Amino acid sequence: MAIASLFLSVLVSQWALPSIRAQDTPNDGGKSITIRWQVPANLPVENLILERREKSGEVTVIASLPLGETGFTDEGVSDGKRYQYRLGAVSGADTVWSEMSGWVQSSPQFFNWARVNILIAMLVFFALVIYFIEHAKAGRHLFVRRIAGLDAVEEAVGRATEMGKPIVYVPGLGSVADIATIASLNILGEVAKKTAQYDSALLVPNRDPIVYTVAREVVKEAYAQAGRPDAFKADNIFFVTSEQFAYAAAVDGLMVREKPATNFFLGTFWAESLILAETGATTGAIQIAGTDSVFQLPFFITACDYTLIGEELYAASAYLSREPLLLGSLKGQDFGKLLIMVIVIVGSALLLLSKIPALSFFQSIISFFNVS
Amino acid sequence: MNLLENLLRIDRKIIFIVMAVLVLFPLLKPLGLGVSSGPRAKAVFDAVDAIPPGKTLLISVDFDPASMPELYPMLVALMRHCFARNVKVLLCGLWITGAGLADKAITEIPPEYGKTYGEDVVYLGWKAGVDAVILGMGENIKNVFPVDYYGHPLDSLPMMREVTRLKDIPFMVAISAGTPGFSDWLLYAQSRYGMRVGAGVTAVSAADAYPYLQSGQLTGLLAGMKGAAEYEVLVQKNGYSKAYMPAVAAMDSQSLAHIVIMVLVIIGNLAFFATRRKRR
Amino acid sequence: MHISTNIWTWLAVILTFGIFSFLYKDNPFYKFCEHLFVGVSVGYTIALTWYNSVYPDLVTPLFREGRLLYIVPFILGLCYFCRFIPKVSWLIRLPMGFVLGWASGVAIPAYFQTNIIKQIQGTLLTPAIFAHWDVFLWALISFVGVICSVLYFFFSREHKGVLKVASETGIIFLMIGFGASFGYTVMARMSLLIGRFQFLLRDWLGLIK
Amino acid sequence: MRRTIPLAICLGMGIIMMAQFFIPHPVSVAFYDLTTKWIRIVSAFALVLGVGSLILYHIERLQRKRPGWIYSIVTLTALLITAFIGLVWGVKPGSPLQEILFKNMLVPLNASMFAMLAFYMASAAYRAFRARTKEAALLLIAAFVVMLGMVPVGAAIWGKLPEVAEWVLSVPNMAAKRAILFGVALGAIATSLKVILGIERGWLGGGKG
Repeated sequence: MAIASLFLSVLVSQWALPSIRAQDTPNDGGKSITIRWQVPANLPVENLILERREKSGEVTVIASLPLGETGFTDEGVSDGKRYQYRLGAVSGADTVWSEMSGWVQSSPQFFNWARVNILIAMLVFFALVIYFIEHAKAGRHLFVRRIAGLDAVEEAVGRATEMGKPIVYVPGLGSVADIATIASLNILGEVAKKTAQYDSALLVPNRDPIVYTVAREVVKEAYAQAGRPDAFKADNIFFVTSEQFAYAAAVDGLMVREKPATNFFLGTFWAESLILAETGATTGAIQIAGTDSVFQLPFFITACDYTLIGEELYAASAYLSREPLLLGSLKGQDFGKLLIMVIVIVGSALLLLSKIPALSFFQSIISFFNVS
Repeated sequence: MNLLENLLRIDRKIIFIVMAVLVLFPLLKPLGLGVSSGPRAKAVFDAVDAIPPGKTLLISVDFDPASMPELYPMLVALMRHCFARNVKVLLCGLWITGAGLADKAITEIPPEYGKTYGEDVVYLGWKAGVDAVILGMGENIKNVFPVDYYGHPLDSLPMMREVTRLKDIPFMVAISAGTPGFSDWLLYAQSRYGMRVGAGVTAVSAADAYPYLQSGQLTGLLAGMKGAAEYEVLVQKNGYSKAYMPAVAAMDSQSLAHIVIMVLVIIGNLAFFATRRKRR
Repeated sequence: MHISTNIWTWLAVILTFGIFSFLYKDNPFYKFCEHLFVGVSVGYTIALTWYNSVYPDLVTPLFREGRLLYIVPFILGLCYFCRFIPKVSWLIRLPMGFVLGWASGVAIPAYFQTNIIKQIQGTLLTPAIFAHWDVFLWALISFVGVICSVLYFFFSREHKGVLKVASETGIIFLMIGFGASFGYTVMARMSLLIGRFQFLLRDWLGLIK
Repeated sequence: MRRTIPLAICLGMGIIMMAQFFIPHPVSVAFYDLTTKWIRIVSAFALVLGVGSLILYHIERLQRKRPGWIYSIVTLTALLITAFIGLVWGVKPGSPLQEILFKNMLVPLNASMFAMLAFYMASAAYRAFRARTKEAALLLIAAFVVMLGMVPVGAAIWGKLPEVAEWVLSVPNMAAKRAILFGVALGAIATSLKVILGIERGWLGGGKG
């Protein structure tokens, strides 16, 4: 028996043996072992079979695979038991076996290292947002540039007061849970202060009962701050209906009847934005729109004189209200964007440099952004 | 120049009538303008074509009656493509209004290819809780859908024996009219379970899908009725179906409607600039 | 041409014209259809939620199989009813806190993974761009486009000097992006109208296949 | 007490679920499975909020005889009848809920509501979409290119047009949409973080006190 195996091993040694390596599958919940192997090119092989041996000596063939495969994940194992693997290169009747792999044991991990890039990104961005919110709460000055849209708002209100015509302010169709609605109500306060000074009519039709009550308080407060509490007319701020298209039709009727000099559409909008903007445009009024509803922006941009695009609406309300929560998260997001830009620029530069053989190790940067 | 001025004051209802006539006419008398094909629809077709017979294509039916004209033909064309190649089809849904539409497809399409429910096609039904549903299906479909839409326990369906979780499914197409939709399948199914995702979307959100195509997250895109028509043509050209193609038939009206919109915008702007120059 | 004899199809046709009557002007027929729509859709949601969620996910495990652990979500869910009982209406915050906390906790990592890190990877320029002149040019234009468009939404510094040039380039990309969405939205709206006409011509009047 | 407990639940769930994302251990996966089942139950109950406030709104409009109160009767009866039919005769295909209420009422009403927009698109195209600013002009040009690229007529005008439209979509449009994606993702993450940490307490306002 010994001679035969000696003879076989001599014969086999001319052909290099397939090499095999088994390890506990990383970053997983256990019960899984990953096996990798290389089959030497000169070895005649039709297909591969993978054998598993347990401590008790029991041997089972767990997989037969086509030639091209270079790995297999064995998920039929239980944690805590030890296993050995070997790969057989089958061609015709005989099989060339690889060395037996070392003993390996599967176990669950407590941290998924493949997601460490997400953890870093999370911690960095959290630090930014919290830092700026605390900064704002402590009352320290946080610079936010004046949005060009605010000049357009001022101009439009000035035009209405000169012509002595009313202003229609639509705070959007969203609820108080929408950030855009809150931003719109902040800007409404600012517009109301101006109409209070020049005593021109400010009409605010609402679609959401809660937004209606908040809007009325905002305007009343603004008139008081402008020193004209008497000029405040409560019934200029009114609830119309909660049905989307009925609301749009009612506001259209209002714009055609009152012939306002300026229309404001600031807040959350859906498909009815088209109906509002079109009728407003045909009455010849100056129209200022602003929404984070990306789908409606194309219509507002072409139908209105000025449009606050997405986050510009938030920036405008943060600029006006100086409210710490708004300012803090706006600044945090600003620096988050800056960080992304720096990563993209520096990352690209290094990756392009990796074309130079000496610096080719930079190529691994791209894999840092893999997600699994 | 008062011609342009009263051009501007045309009553809205006249434009409505012009629109209605131009859309209705080609439906009655097809003009046969045909459909130009693009790379994005071909990418979805090739991915479905690559699914080996016996394996399963997952389709998430996340749309409603309003978006049926654009998205329902996609569902039908995808099912015909699979059945013609003996690929099994598994339907599920994140939209409550998708339930009735998936059921309509299940009753109409499988009989065309002699496919039986439970062996070649299963509809799991609709479930609330978007991320919970997708992540639950990743671990074990039975956790989320103990019974299918028709009340059969999953174990009683032969097809569901070898499809227990998302990893057993080589490719999926999320047909979505908004949120929840394909972005949720990317957010939860792809990032956690490595699911290969194609998308069929209404034209409104088609342009927003391009960042996901470029980053390789999305494998192909069917964009609106044109995407549906392109897929119908691909399925027919490859001999997988000879059935009537509703999306292709409607593309004539689309073409006319597009031309009308462009002409209206041009005239509107000419009149606008003419009167503005006069007023200055 | 054979007009449908199914009264339900006729009902669908009447409702379709009811909604379209809004094009002429807002009228009682339209108001009736719109309110009917709100009522039917909410009623439909109630029935489907019971049969597809509440019954199989809660009633079966808790009451039929007696798995008592399901009492916790059951009680949390019941708290939503307190919204309409003034004295204890604050209890609604318990399920809301549970759902909001869970959803935010699940969303944050997923957002980073899919919308930020993966998109950064997609934006990075790799040596692969040198493969062909147009691959190189388009990659460069996209790269500049992403950076300038993001800088347009940068609010912490006045848009002067380099930042002004960047944001003016950014707005060009944004406008092209909105133009693309505009084009597709036209097709979307038309598809819906074509769908309605197909219903009227085929299912109602039987004029087309 | 009425605020700290919900905030504590929200904070706890948020942090646990964020941590769970990074822990592949079976215990963490089992916890995840359990909470996803609970969330599905609780979010099904949340429907109570939407339906409850809708019913209250219409009942109040009925009692106060506000303008259009008769239409509230339509909504309320439609809601009750649909829910009743759905709950009694089931939601399975072929049930009256699906065959009549869904197929012949919900579908035509929903589809017609959106189909109507195609008409408004046409009138707005004529009366409102103006190249009044540089940006709006650029938007309209991009829209024209994309629209022509989609319909065979475009290819007839110039063979390369579909390719140009595809380029507009996959280069400038992609860059702009990716920039918007970054902004929206950071905004959503910041908001979710503020909710978890109890900085953003708007949702607490749901109940009294």
